[in-house]
Amino acid sequence: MSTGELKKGGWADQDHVPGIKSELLELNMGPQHPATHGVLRLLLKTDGEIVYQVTPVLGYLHRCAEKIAEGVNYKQWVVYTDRFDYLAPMCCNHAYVTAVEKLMEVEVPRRAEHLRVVTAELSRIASHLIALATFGLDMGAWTPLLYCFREREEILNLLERISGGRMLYNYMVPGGVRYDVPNDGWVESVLEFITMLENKKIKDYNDLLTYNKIFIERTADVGVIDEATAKAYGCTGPVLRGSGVKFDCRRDDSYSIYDKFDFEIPVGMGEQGTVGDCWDRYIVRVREIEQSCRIIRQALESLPDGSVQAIDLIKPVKVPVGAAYSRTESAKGELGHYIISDGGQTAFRNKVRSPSFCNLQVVEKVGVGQMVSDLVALVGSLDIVLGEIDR
Amino acid sequence: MVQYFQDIYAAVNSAMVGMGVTIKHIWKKPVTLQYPEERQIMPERFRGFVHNDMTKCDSCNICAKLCPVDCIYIESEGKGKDRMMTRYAIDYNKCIWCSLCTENCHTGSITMSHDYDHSVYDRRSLVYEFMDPREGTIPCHRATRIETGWWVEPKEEKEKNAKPAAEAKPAAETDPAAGEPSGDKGGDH
Amino acid sequence: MDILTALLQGLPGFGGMSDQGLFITGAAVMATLMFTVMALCAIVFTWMERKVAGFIQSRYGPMRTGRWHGWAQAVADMLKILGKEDIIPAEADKGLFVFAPLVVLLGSLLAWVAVPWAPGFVAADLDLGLFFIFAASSMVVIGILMAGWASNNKWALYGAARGAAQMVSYEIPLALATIPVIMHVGSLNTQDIVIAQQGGIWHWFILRDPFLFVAFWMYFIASIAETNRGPFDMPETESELVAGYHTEYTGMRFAFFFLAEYANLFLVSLIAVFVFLGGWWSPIPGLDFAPALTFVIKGILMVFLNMWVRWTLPRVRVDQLMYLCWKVMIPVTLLCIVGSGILMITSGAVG
Amino acid sequence: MEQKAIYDLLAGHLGEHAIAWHEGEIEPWAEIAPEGINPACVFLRDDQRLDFNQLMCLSGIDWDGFDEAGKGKSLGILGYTDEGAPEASDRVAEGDFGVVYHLYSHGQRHKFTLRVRVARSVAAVPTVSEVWPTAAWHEREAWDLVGITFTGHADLRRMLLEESWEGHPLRKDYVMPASWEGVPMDGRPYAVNPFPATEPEPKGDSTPPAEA
Repeated sequence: MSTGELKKGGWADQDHVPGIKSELLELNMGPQHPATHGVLRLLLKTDGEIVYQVTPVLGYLHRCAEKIAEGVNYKQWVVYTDRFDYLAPMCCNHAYVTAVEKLMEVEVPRRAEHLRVVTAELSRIASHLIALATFGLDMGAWTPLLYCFREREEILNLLERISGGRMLYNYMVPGGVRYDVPNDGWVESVLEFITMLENKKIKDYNDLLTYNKIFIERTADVGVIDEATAKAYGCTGPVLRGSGVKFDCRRDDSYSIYDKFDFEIPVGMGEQGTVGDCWDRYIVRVREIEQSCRIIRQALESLPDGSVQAIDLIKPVKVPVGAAYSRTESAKGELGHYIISDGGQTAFRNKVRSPSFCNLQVVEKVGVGQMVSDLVALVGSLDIVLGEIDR
Repeated sequence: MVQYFQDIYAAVNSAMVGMGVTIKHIWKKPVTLQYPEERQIMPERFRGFVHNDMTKCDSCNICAKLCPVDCIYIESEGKGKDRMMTRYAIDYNKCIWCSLCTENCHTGSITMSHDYDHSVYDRRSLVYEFMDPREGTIPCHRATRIETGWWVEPKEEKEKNAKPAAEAKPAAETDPAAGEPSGDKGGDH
Repeated sequence: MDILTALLQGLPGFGGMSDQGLFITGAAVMATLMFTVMALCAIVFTWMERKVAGFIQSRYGPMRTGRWHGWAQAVADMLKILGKEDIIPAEADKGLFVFAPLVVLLGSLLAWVAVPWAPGFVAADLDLGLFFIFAASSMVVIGILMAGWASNNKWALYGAARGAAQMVSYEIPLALATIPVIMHVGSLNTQDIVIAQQGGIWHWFILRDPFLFVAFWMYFIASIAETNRGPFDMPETESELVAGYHTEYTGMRFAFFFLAEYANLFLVSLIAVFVFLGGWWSPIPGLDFAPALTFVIKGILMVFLNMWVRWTLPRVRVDQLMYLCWKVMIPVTLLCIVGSGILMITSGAVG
Repeated sequence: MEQKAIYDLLAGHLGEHAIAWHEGEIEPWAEIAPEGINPACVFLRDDQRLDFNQLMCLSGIDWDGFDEAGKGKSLGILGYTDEGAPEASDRVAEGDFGVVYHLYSHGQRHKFTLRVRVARSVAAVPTVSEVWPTAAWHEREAWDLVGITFTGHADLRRMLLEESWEGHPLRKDYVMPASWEGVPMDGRPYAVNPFPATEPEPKGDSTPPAEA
C-alpha cells in the first residue's frame, strides 16, 4: 500500500460497525523506549501494526550548547563539542577546530593533521561499531552488540592512551592537537588493532548478522529512502550513501588532509533489496569501517615528524572578524559549524548543523506506512545520537 | 518455487554459520575484567580526578577562569604581599575532566590524577576542599611563601622537572600489583 | 502415580488409608514435587541462560553471588523479586490482571503431569498423554491475552495480540511434527512413546527416518515460538514493545510469568526428548542406570540448544513469523507425515 | 561555478530583491531581501545551471550588539549573578535578526550562501520549507531559539524547548529564568562541603582524599 493510500484512509477510518466509530491508536514511542536510542519520543498513530503518522518530539537532551558557545571562549567550547556526538567525539572535535581554523586561516602542522585523521577515523570506527551493534539489537540480535562493544573498547583504550580521556577527549585544539603520540608503542597498537579488525572481526559480524537470512528479511526493502528524498531532506553520511549517492565530505569537499589518502566511498547498491533500504545503510557502515582502516594505515605509515601545535597552547585563541560555515564528515554525516566571530575570544554565534538532526527528519516521511517493527528498523538504521540532535 | 527453497536453504545455512560463530566464543576466554579485583592499567595521560598540590598553588586564579563549567572556587583575602588564600575547592559535581585547568598552571600545582573511583553518598561531599582548616590560610605571594616556609617551584625548574615527574608517577600507580587498589584509599565511609 | 501410590502404601501411617485417600495424598505429593521442580528449573535456567549468554558474548555473566560463578544469583533475584512492591495500575482491570499470571502458570504446570521421567514414574499415566500436554499448554495463550488486555497499556495490548496470533498458529506445526512419531508408536501414551525407542541411539525417532529428522527440527522451531523466546519472542520484543504483555507486571506476578517461561522452556525440551530423543534411554544400549537423570540431562542439553539459538539469531518480524508458520512449517510437517507414512508402509512396519 | 557568477544569475532573476554581494571574506555571501528569499531559493534549486538540491544549513541569528569594528567588543549575554539571580539589563535590544542559508549542489558541486536581514520589530521571514523539506526543522529550531517567525511554515512549533517555555534563548537580550515550573534555575554553586576533609592531604599522592 502506498503512502498516499494510507493517508487517505485505512481500516480505521471506515465505519465497520454501524454506530461505532473506530480511530487510530495513538502510541508514545519514547522518550523511555529501548529502540529510540536515547530520549527521542516518536508520537505514532497506528492502525494495528501499521503506522499512519510519525511525529518526532525532540528536546529531552537539550543542553543549550549554542547559548553556552556565546559565553565561553573558543578553546573552552571544544570541550562541549565532545558532548554532541558522544559516540564519535573526535569527529566532533575535528569539525569544530576545522571551522575555527577556517576563520583564523592558520596552517596546522602536518603531524597534527595526521594525528587528527587517525583519531577521527578511530572514532568513526567506534561509532559505526555502535551503529551496527544497536541496529542488531533493534533487530533482536543481542550477541553482535557485545562483540561490537568489545572492539569499541579497544578503540577507547587506544584513544585514552593518546588523549587521556576515555569517552570525551578534548584532544584537538585550534591550531593542532593537544598531545603528541605517547611513546609506548601506540602506533604499533593501532596498526595491530586495525589489522585484527579487518581480518577477523568484520568477518564475524558478517557471519553473525549481515548475511543472516532473518536479518536480511527484516532490513531489506524496509524503510526505503530514495535518492531524491534523501537529498531533499538533507540526509548526509551513511544515510545518503545508502541511498546510492556517492558523496562524502572527506572526498568531495575535502578538508584536513583527506585528499592525500586513497580510499573508496561505499554506496548502497540494493544488493538484497531496493537501493536505500535499511540493509544498504547498514552495509555502508560495515564497508566504511574497512575504508577507515585503510585511511588509518596510510596516515600512520606516512606520519611525519615535527610539532603538533601551531599556536601556543597557553595563549587564548583569537579569531578575526568574519563568518564561515565549515562542514566535515562526522560518523553520522555532515557535521557543520557556522561560526560568526566579532574578532574576540568568544564566538558571536555558533550554529551547529548536526547530521542526526537532519537525518531524523526523514522519519516523518518514510516512517508512514511501515509496520511498528519496521519503524524500529528505520530509526535504528538512521543511527541517530540524541546528544547531537538536541545539542 | 525455486526461490522458496533457496530462501529456506539460505535461512538454515546462515543460521548455522551464525551459530558457529557464537559457539566458537563459548570456549574463548571472556574479555571482561572482574572489576574491583582486576583493574585496567590506566595510561599515563589518563584524566582522573583533579588534584591540586597546595604547597605549590599560589592562588593565581587562572584555573578558575579557564574552567568552562566554573567548578573551581578560589577565595583569598588581602592584597599584594599580604594576600592569603582562604579557600580552594573543586566541585566534582560539575567537573568535566577536560584538563584545561592543568594546561596553563604556571606552578604546576594542579594535575589530573589517576583516581576515578570516587562514589559518595551525598553529592555535596563531592565539593572537595583542598585547604586543611587546621593549617589556616596560605600566603599567595612568592616572597612571603618562601619566608613562611611554603614553597613555590620556580617556573624554569618546573619545565625541567615536568617530564620525568610525569613519567615516574604513573609508573608507580598504574601497576595493579603494587599495593592496594587506589579506590580503597579514599572511598571508605 | 501407581508407583507412588504403592510407595505410600508401604509407608507407616498410610497403610490403612482408603484408595481414594491414597490417591489424593499421592496427587498432592506429586503436585508439590512438580511445582518444586518447576521453581527449581526456573532458578537453574535463569542462571544457566545468563552464563550461556555471557560466555557466548565474551563475558562471564554473574560472578559474585555465592562465590562460584555466581550460582546463587538466580536465588537472590527470586528473593528480590518476591520482596518487590506489587503494583496494579490504577486503570487496569484488576480481576483479570491478578488472574492472568495464575492462568499462565497453571497452563504450564498442568502439562507437566504427563511427562515420563522414568519407567513408570509419571504423575498421570494418561492414554492421551501427548495430546493432554498440548491441550494444557495452550491455556497459556489465554493468560497472555488476559494480561495484555487487563494491563490497560498499549504496548501490552500489542504484545498480547501478537502473542495470541503466534501461539495459536504455532500449536499446529508443533502438534503436526509429533504425528509421525505417534504413527510409529500407535499410541499417545507418553510411556509408550519412550518404550518404543528402546535399544540405543539408532532407535530414537529422530534417526529412524529422514522425515522424522526433519520433523524434529520443525518441532524444535515451533517449540521456540511456543515458548515465546528469541528469535520468535513476539509478545515481548523488548526493542519494539518495551516488554510486551508483562510491561505492567511487578514483583510476585511478574515472577509467575518468569517462572512459567522457564518451566515452559524445560517442558518443551523434555517433550522433544521423550518424543524424538529416546526419553530416558541412554545412547548406548545397556547403560540405563539412572533413567530419570538421563532424561533430565538430555532436557538440559535441549535447553542449551534453545539458548544458543536465542543468543545468535535476530528476531523475525510478526508477519514473517506467520509466513514461516503457515507457508513453510505446516507444509513441511504435513510432508513429513505423508513421507514417514509411506516409508512405514514400504518397509513393512505396518501391515 | 564561481560564486560571483551564481550571484549574477540570481540577481538577474530577482531584480531589486538581491541587495548586495559581499566578496573578499572567507565565505562570500549574497544579501537578499526577505520578500525575495522564496523566489531566490526556488530559482537556485530549479535552474539547471545552479541545481542547489541540498540545503546544508539554516541559521537564525540575532545581530543585536554585534561589534562591526571587529574588536571583539560585542555585547555579552546575560547570565546569572554570583548570588544566583538572573542578570537583567535596562537596554532595549535594537539589532536586526538574520537568517543564513547555506546551499550545496550535489550535481554541480558548488556552494552558495544567502543572508537575509529583518528588522527586530518585524522578525518574520518567508519559509523555504516547501523548497527543501529539510528547512522545516531548521526553521522550527530558529523560531524556537531565536524567535524568528517563518511565514507560511506548516508546523511552526517549538523544537528543542518545552512548549510552555517563555522567550527565545539565543536572543542577546534574553534574561535567564529564575525558575521554571517551580524548579529553581539559579546558577548558584554548591555551598561549602558539609563534610570537609579532616586529614591533611598526603603530599605527592595524587589521590584526592574523600570526605571523612
